[in-house]
Amino acid sequence: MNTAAFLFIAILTLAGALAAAVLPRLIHAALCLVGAFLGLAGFYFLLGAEFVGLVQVFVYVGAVAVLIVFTILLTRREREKDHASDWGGAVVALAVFVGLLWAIFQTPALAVAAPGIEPLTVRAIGEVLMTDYVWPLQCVGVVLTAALIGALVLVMEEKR
Amino acid sequence: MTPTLQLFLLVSAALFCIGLLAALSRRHAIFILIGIELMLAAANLNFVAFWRFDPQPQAPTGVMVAIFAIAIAAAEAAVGLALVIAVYRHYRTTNVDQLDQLKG
Amino acid sequence: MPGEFLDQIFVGAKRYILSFFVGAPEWLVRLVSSLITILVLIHVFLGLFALMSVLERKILARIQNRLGPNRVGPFGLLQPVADGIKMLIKEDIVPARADKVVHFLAPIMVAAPTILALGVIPYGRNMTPFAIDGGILFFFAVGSATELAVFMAGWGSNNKFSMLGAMRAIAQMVSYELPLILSVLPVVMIVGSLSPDAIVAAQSGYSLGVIPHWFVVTPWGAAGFLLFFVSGLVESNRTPFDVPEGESEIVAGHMTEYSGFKYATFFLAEYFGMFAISGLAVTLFLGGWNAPFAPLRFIPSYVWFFAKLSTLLFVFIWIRGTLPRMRVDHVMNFAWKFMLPMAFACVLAAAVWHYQARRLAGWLWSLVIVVAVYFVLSRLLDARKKFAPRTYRFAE
Amino acid sequence: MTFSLVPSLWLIPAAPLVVSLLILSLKKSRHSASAMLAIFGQLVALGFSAAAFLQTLATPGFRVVHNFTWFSFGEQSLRIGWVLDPLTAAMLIMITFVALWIFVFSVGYMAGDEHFARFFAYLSFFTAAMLGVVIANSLLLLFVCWELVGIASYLLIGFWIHKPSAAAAAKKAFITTRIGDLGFFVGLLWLYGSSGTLLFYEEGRGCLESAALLAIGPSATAIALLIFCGAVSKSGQFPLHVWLPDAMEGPTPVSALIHAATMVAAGVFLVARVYPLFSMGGVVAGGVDPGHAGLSAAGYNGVTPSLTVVVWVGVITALMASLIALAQWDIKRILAYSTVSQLGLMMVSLGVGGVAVGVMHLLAHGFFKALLFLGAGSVIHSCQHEQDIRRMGGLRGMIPITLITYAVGMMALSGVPLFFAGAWTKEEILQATAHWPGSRVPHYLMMAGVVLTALYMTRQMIYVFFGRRHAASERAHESPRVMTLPLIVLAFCTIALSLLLTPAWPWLHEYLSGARAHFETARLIQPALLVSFALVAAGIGLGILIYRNPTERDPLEAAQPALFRFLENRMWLDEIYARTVIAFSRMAARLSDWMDRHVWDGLVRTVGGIARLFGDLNKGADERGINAAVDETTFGARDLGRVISAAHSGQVQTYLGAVGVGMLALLLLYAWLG
Amino acid sequence: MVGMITALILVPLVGALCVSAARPRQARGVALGFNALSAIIAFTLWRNFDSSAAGLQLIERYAWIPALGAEYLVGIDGLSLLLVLLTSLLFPFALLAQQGSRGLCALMLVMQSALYGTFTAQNFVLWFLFYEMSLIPSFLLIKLWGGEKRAHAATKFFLYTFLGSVAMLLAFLGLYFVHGTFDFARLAELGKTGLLTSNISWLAFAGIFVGLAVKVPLFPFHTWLPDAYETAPTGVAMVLTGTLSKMGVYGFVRLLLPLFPSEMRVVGPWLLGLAVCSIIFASLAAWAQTDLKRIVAYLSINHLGYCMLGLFAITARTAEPMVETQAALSGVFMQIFNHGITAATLFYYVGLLEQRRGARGLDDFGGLMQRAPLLCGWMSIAMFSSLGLPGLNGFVGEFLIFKGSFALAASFTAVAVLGLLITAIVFLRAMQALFSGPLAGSCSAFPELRPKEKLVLLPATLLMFAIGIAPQFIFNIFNTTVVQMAQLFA
Repeated sequence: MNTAAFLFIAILTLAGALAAAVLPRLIHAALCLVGAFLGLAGFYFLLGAEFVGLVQVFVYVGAVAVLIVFTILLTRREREKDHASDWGGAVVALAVFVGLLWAIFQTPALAVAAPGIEPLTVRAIGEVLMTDYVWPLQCVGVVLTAALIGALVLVMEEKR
Repeated sequence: MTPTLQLFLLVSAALFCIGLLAALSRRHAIFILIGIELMLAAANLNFVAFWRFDPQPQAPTGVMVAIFAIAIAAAEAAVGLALVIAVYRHYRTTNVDQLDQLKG
Repeated sequence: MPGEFLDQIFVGAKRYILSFFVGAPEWLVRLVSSLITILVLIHVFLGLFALMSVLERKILARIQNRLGPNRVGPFGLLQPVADGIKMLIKEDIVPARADKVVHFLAPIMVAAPTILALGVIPYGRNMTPFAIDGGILFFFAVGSATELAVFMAGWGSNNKFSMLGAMRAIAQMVSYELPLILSVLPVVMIVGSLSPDAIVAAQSGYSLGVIPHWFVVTPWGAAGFLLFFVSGLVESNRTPFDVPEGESEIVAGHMTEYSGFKYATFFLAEYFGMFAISGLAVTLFLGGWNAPFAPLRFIPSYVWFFAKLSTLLFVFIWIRGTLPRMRVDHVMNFAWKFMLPMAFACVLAAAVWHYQARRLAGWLWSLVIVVAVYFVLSRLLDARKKFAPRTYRFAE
Repeated sequence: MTFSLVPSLWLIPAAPLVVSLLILSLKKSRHSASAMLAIFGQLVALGFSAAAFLQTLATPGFRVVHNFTWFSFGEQSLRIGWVLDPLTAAMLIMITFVALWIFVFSVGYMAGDEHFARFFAYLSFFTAAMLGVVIANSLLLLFVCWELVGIASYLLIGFWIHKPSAAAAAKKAFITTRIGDLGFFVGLLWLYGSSGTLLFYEEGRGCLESAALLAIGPSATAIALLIFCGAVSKSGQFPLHVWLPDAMEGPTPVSALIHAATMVAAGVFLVARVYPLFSMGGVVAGGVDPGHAGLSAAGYNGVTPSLTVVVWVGVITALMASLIALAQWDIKRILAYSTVSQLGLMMVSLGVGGVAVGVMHLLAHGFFKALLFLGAGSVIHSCQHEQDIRRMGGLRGMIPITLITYAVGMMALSGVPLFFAGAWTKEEILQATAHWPGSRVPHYLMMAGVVLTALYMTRQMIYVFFGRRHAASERAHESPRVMTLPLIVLAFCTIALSLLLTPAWPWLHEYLSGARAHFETARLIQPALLVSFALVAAGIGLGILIYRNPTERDPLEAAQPALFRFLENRMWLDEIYARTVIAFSRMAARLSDWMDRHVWDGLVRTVGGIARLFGDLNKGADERGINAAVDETTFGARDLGRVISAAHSGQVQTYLGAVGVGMLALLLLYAWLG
Repeated sequence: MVGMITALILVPLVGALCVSAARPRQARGVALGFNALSAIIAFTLWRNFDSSAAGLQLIERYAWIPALGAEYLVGIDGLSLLLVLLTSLLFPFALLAQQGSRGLCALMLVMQSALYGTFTAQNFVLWFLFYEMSLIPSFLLIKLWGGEKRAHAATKFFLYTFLGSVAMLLAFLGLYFVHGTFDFARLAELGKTGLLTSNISWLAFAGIFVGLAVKVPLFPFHTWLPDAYETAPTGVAMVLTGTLSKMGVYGFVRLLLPLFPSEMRVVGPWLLGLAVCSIIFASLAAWAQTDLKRIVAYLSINHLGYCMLGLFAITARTAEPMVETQAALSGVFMQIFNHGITAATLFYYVGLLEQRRGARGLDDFGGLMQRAPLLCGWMSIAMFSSLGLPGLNGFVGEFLIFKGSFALAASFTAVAVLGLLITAIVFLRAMQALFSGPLAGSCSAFPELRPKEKLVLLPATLLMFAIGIAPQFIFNIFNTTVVQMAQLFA
């Protein structure tokens, strides 16, 4: 596994995420979020989960990001800038980060290198999905349908 | 030196806290959603990383969970954004500070 | 086989170049290999782009009973060179109130995914630039990034027309992405793989030596191909679905505020998108690089591929010269009310075809399903019965 | 003859039944079609009956049964079937033949009625049911058809449904007969329980055959009497005869059918059918095996308790009805009471052992009573539906055919000798009663009855056809051909039948009792015969003497007003019933209702009230004691809630922050735990 | 075919949900659709039912609350199947009787489900659950859609039957604490040797008896019935009389008789007396009514009295020939079915009259025969069927009941026969008042039977004739069960 690649991707991801969290302009934040997502997809590639990476790009970049910018467009009227102002939130977040760091460094078994594994093919995933995970799959289908309908109902204009 | 699990976890933790930061400190509803998406992504990264670094990798459980989580997150985003639009239509604002009708 | 050498000439050439790197570290070999592939790919398609731009103008002119460009070079074939020079030396105008970063990034973001998408298409035997296991998924994953780029263009320009165009573009692209992917689904289902190579391999046989096993010769495949092609038209914003850049309404849509090389990049991205979609259509439905008849197999595979690709591109141009622009609400209605159900019907028909052992009976049954659904849908959507009131969602 | 008609005997009732349904499904206005259909149905039935009859002629004592399972329940099965024997065959012929002509008559009589088609449907149904009674080889099947007869009579008596009196009469008929039917039903249950079968004949295993009869043993008397209840009600015997005169509310052809061929005959037929049961139990004299008694009981002198009851009921009925008939003014009512009295006569005959004679009288009566009723119908028709004989009079020249045929009927009924069917049978009944070992009293009373019959029939004839004309008879005219033709045919048959009934050649008698007939002139001249002739002559003569000048006020009334009123009002029987039985039942009904509303429901309400009282007590305690404490607690809780609710800012980020703090807390916990 | 009974129970419930979601105007259609579905399942059950085999069939058994000995145990024998079929027949009929709102249709479907459950459950807990489940919709149906005095009637109905249920529940809890099982079959097995010691046994017996007697109802526990039926809307009244009252009879056959044979024997004569009282007093009371619905209601008590007569006659005597027991049992089962059909049809007719005239007193009508002969004719058929005219369905059952019980308890039966007479009087009186005589002024515009109504009534009428003439197909359902039960009671 390539350390250079890892570093590059980690910087891309974290920078994108941080930008998404603190940039005053919503639209910039959303676009930076896309960068963070792309970085995450890179992580997945790096970890050998190509399929997840592709799905990540497909879903987040192709769908969620588009949804977000669309929503921004539709609710844009007010003010476009939003400066981060609540230091309390930042403090909590920082505290959690420190806590997590402490927990991660506290655990010794984590400093392991990746074992060599067979590449995970799409076919393997498909087979597991259709056998062991067929019920979750169906449930997710139902959830997605419900979400689709729910979202439609929510944004449907009230009849006058 | 190759990246260890610890590194991935660090990235994940950072990602999570950035998400938390976004969700806590911003006033615009969409930022909160962005923060939540980031936190979910961090969790996903954890799943996949743990799967990859499992000493005896067998069934791709972590991958599966990640895939399902992505699907659910997409649904969550759709509904959440729809809510934002609905709220905006009704209150003409997306500032969550002003959306406090539910206070006790 | 006499054609073997000719067929594998490019592969052999690459191998020959790589043979100089024997002994080099592996990552270097891979890097060089990739670089070679990328360079060749980009240049081939840039050439094709140039050719295409002039040919389009010529063909359109022919359709409109004109001559078209004929001043620069023989038959005007050097016209793209002139155009290129013009584009490069034009002033790059950035609006004062534009979101500069976004405005700058948008053309790049538009072009990059289309080039990426070209990377997974098998252009000939052993000529897949990047043979990813989930190639089809990759194609659509990167393809979906285009929408975001279009949005960036619209937003970054800070222009009313740009924004409207971008919103229209996103709306119709999102809508047609569903039928696009769903019409691919039967193929993936039947082949059982997301790999383009496997899909091409699955279409390699012949019945009676003359009928190729292309999916387009099955009823579901034919219907799916049409759906795919129509969706592809929309995805690449081509007539009759060019509402996002309809010059009579909103100047040039999201490209309004671009000029010079940035504009050329958009132009390039559009053509590359067309190539990618057509290439995928060829791969999925038209048998990829396979020859149409068994005896014609001696002709190199990439020739066949590009022949088919050219045919499709010609159809693109032909349609542009023939059909008027559609109304925006019709475009959307068409996606949700016709394309989507038809795509589902194709999935069903493919399943029936498969479970009837892919014989004649299955063929007929799937024909029945497709035709029946078509008739039902067309009856239900018969526009002659009632004129729906116009609603312009994104032109308030 | 190898071909047996018996399995398809069901076709005989089925024909009119099907016809009835067909007519009901026709349009209301298809008058002629429905009439044709009905008559066709009768013709079919008659044809089959004739075929069946011919089959029974082949061997004396012919009896073939056809049994089958109706349904099976548990491990048992309920079997029903039909039987063909002389009794059945003779009845079939009589019913179908008489009914046929009544149908024909109705075509004229009912012409112009709005519900013409429905009338024929009902008539057909009526005959179908009666034919079912006749062919039944199972007491159950007989009961079923018996009830159907009842329902058909209900429909027909109440045919003119807009007349409240008709509706009341129909109801009365149905309920009165149902009272008897209950007895019948219980008898049937008892018989079924004790013999295990309801089939009459089944190769020695039927309930009328010796094995079963022996099994029944002493309870046979009770069973027979219970079954007799049914016969009493259907055949209008005292004390359940009250419905029969009221049944005159129906159209005249209905009366004819009820009184001649179908309903009332059913009772007598029933007794004749289950006669072995009656001859069982008590003293069996003469040593005749009851199982094979059949109808060969002429001169059979067994006196059983049940038969004694039959005799006395018959005697009372006959005499009472004759007396009442003497004081009636309605032309049909007189005939109705004459029917009652004749039925009583038949019962007596059966009771004293003259089964064949009784049945013969039934057959003969069927013919001439139909004739009389149709004649009366013709008279009524010609007098614009006037029924009071006081308003008629002097019709003799105006409706000659009716007069002649009516006279034939009247003479047959009165028992004018030699050429009229009734005479021979009546004489034989008298003879049978004379030989009854039980008592001589019935014999004498029957002789009185004969005189009375002749008397009231003479009275009627004189009032109707002779004397001065009245308002109703002024514009009288002869009925159309379609009505007179049946009269002529029936009159002819009445006379012809007498040939079959003469003692000289007792063909019918022997046929019924399963023996060969021999011609023997000597039997024509017997002292008893002369006595009965004399009685008839006395009756008629007396009648002519008394009623030679018909007046508004009956001569009898003039002589004995109280007695006359007593008779005219039918011995106050209806009133007595109304004051006693009916009033009592009404009261019981009201009492039940009252009990229901007040006593039983009151109990429930009391219980409920007590419960509510407890509830109220509880409520008081709650409000004063517990509630106050609870209130205080809740107020406290509410105030506390106000304080705490301040934490619920409604701001989603506050909550989210709390989640983050929670995570921190978890981490700390994790750290603390190591 | 496993799962069919469960499907049968669930389909109406799902239907109720769908109906609640449907548009008000389509509610009845949807409900009827689900009725059709459950009817199809019921008839499939019939097809799969082996009528020659004794015992329960198509059993489904799952563990439910093992700690309570409660398991999900459903199955059918002939009796259950008969009642399931009856329920399937009656509900569409009842729904067609009125324009039902959404809530009404949904509640009816819930009730249908409960009835299916009651008739198929073979474990007391499950049975009791369904038994009570039927109570709530019927209460609501009367309370919400009833006529005047509906609150009163509904409350009375509810409290009455509920108290009965409580008594029964207590009794069964007692049984459970002693024997540790709720399974009908096992309890019946134990019942042969006496379930409990004497005094407690009597208490348990009384509890169950009261619970069931209220439901049937048996004199003198019947006073809720006329009020409830009077106020209930037509369709509900049809269901109440057609199927709900059968739950009581069913309970007697399934619970009381097998579980307490010795107690039944001791009190048998008294119970016979009660049954006879039911028959006589109810019919007399019906005579005194002027409200058509009340008349039919009282006659319902009367007809169920015949069922009770047959049942008690069986248990009152021992060592009688099996013939009579079988006859009586067959008669009771037949009567259950017949009464369901006939009484429901009568209520339907009363509903029709009320709908046309706006009133339902005997005096409010007159001379209908002149305006609506078909209506009168068809209604007469139902009435004659109810008064036990041979050739129609009522006769077959009553004949067998009387046949069996006459041999077993002659004197009681002989008195009970009077009921037949009084019933006849009641009906003829009604017919006279309604159909004959001069046309009442208020009925001058009385409409004739409409084709749609004819279509609704035709199956019921045909069924009456079919059972009256060739009843074998009904007997086939339960013949084996009858034999088996007769042995059990012997």
